[in-house]
Amino acid sequence: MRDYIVKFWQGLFTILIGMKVTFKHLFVPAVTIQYPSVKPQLPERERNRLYVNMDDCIGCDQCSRACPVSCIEIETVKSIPGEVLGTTSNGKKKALWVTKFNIDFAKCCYCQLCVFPCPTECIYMTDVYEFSEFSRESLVYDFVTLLPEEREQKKKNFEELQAKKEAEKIAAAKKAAEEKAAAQANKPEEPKSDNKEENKQ
Amino acid sequence: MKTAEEIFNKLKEKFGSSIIELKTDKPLEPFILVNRLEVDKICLFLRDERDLLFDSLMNLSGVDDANGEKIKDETGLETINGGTLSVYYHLESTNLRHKLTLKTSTEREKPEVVTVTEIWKGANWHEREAYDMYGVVFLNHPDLRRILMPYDWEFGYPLRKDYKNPEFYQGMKVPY
Amino acid sequence: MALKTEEMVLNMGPQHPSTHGVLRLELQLDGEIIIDVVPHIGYLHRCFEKHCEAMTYPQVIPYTDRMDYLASMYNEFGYAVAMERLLKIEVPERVEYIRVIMGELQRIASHLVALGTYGADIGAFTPFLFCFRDRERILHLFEITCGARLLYNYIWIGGLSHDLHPDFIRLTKEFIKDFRPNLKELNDLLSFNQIFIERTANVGVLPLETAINYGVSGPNLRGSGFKWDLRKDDPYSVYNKFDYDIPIGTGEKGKVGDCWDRYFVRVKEMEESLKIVEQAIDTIPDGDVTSAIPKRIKPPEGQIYTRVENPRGELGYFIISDGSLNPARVKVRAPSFVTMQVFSELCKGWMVADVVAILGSVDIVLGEIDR
Amino acid sequence: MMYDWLFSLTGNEILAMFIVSLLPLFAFILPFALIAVLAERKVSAHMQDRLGPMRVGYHGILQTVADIIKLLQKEDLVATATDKTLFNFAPLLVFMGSYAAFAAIPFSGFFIGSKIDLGIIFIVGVTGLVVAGILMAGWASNNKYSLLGAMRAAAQIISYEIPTLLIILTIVVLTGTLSLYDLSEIQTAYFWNWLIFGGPFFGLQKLLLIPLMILSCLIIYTSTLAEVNRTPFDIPEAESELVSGYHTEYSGMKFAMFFLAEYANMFAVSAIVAILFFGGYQSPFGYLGNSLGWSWLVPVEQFFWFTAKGLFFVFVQMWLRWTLPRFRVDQLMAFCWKYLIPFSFVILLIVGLITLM
Repeated sequence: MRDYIVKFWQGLFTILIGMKVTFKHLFVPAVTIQYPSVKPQLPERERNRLYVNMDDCIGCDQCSRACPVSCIEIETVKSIPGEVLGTTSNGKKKALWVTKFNIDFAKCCYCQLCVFPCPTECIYMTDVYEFSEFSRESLVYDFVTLLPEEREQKKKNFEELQAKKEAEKIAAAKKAAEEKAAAQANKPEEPKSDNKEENKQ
Repeated sequence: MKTAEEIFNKLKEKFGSSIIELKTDKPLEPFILVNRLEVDKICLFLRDERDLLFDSLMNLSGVDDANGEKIKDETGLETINGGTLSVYYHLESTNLRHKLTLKTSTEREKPEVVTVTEIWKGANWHEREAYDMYGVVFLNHPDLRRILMPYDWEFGYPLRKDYKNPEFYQGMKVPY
Repeated sequence: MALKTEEMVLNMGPQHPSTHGVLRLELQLDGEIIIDVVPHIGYLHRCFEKHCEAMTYPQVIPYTDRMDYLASMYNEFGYAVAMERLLKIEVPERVEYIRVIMGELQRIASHLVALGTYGADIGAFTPFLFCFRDRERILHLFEITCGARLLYNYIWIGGLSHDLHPDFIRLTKEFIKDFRPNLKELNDLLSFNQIFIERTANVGVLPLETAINYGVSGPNLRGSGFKWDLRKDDPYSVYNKFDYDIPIGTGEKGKVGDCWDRYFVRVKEMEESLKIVEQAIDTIPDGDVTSAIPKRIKPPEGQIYTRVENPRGELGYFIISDGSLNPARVKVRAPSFVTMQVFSELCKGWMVADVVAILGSVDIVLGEIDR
Repeated sequence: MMYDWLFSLTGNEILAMFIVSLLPLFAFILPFALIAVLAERKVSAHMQDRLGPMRVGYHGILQTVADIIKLLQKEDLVATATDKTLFNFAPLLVFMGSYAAFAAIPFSGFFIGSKIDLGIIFIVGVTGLVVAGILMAGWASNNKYSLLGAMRAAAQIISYEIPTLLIILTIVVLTGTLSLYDLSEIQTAYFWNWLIFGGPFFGLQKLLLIPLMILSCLIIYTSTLAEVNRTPFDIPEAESELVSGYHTEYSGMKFAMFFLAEYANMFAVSAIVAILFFGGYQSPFGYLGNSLGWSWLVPVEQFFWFTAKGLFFVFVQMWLRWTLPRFRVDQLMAFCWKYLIPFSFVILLIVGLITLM
């Protein structure tokens, strides 16, 4: 019988305490913000969308190797000796044309593993988080600064260079073969000519 | 508080042949190689022995040692046959505060290990997961079904090194 | 002739407001009383272990975050401790202190989620929002330090990705000062409320022997009255430098090991974690956090099993390396996976409303169960 | 009163009766529902340190209008396996049950539906219809969760009607009348004549009655709370277990009907508590109209006081909803049969003795 009354009284008492707490909170100012009109102020180390500063990118492929979900695709083309590609901000001379640099933000897991290995710190994370799209394909960002024709142009240049090099190599090889052949051909003549000289003396 | 050697010697004179050897060459923890069909008797002894009292099974994990000979077929996918699948038991005694690692290995084609669910009921789902992922059949296990993969997944055992993803699973393309 | 009652099978299906994720419970009901519970898991299986075999060692860390997504800082902590023992790396003192601070803050945040959703399951919606308001402060602390709110990739093998933010210390002190009265308020509102006690005391009692036999760990084991905490019983990192005690279930409101005990152990644990964070904040040494991070991680051939005290229990990492850049096998012993086995034994004989209460008190996360 | 005035105005019986029966609906319940839905969301928001609806209209004023428009244009889903007739009729029955109660509630001296002298028993009887409606809804939607919810709702409402009736009996024993109008008239002139402070009696009798009346007010408030399925007794639509009980399958206008019925019931219940214990439409400190001599002002003041008390009790219901967790079904029954009913029997006995004194 005793705990029957104690339970009733305790129930009533704890309910009133609970109500006191919620009533007190009627006058506490709200902690929520009205999102679209009031944007949250994000800290500067925020990790949202990646940005690649293509001027500094030397196409070294470190970031795509470090990415756990392999969402960065890079293709580079060697530059022709004559061309000048400019230097990165910290003075490193660039040698590769980057013809393809895609980051697929549908796959990216925003883990920042690609930012640390970059030698020229050209890839870093901005605090832009509102970039939703209607189709997955449009989430694949292309960062290359060359126009499509220029990319083809670079590839063609490089192929020509390759072709020229092959041609030269073949030519050099042919020449070397001819000389060898020629060398054997005139080797038999030389001994004759030596005899004549000896005879003349 | 007993070290692995003492426990090994204790087991050796109790079970003799079924305790194969104590491996301490690989770094960190030594483990005891045990015959796969005697596991439950050994574990029951380990649990009930007065000065061992291994009363909780921390972890039971299947491992594909991938030590069979690899055959590369034309598309570059390799299938391993021969070699062993092994099951590691990490035991622990909560009141004597010591730990032990057991290992049993079975051949790859017909992997069979005796279940320890009667000794530690916690092993039930761990064994089902080892079966689901590696195909190690645990003899007289209460209900040996797949646990993480869909119940009707008949394209082999995913965590094996030579596992190939099926093209379609019930009409759905698997690799997207 | 006994009245023939037909059992009703009720599916508390994968999409259900109170199953804490995608878990399907098949309940055999006799009226409202439960005869048997068959949990079906696997809906959130993302082949974590298969991924690990294709990743290099540092790349596994973002994957460990996604296992127990409510306490991902502690998953990384466990993986880092395991790898450092395998590679025998000595980590600078400052890194250990920061890891302890971050781990304990993550424990508070994870317990706040557990307690908040537990209140919402039982029906009290306001404590849920109070808990999430306080948790927001912790997430802000994490955000200013490493940039992310939930999945951090902050603790690396051998160090940290960033050092502490300049005003991290000040904000943490403010948080601790504000959080204590809030904790007391939560107690008034929920813990000692007679209806809450009525719903949770003596419900779903977990006896100690079955708990140990099943390998249950963490707050659920401590709720059954067993003083077992890996931070003290299997020490790692610098936990031995702080003094804190381990709260256990005392059967204050009902039998030892009932839902209320498990709930109240988590509330007291939050107070202990506050103490640890306070002590760690005051005595944090200086130093460089990225000095001990190895450039290329190629561990010697071997295997290691390490366990840490995750907010949900004993999180174990069993790593086998075959000397190459990628781990040969990473097996994770998830505390919720083990707790889920005990669940069907806990629920027998109780009512449908109690299944929700017991599931809330056991505090499982499906990301960890399905891996 | 109002019926006679309208009859004298229009001269046609049916028209007057028609207007009188529709007036509470359009003049009071719909506006009240508009305000109550918004108030519930605002009160719960501020209790939880957030702002609640802020976008529709200034500070979310038009939120309920937006809700109604949404519900109107929502597709009215009817699952194939449901029992069509019951499924469609259930929300009507539930709303009928709670709306009929307003016929006998005296909003003010002048503004009363019908001054039947069995007022309170009529209300309790009519709210019994709600149980039938809920059972119909639960059974017709052919879904395990709603069936469970409906079973629980039926058991809960029926068993909580007993303490309500017992407390009403004590009031009737005390005041001798069943009609709500006379009950309000008895508690006139200043608040210490209200029944909660012992009613219009004198000396020792009043002093003895005060604690009993406070306790019985508590009991009737909790039991009517349970009849309306409000927390801590909202088990039939317990979100965390039964998804949302008997109105899981409903959508669109039918769901709005359930919603409206719930709020109408909420006000009806708090009106009953206000009338029984807090002097219905009597003002606590005299009427401005009398002192100023404008006799037409008195009914308006009475209407104001009546709605003020009703709204206060509705606020307390909302306040309870966002503070307390939910009972379990068997605890709910135990609470009713082991606590409320014995207490109300004891009170009935003691009050009976006091009135004999």
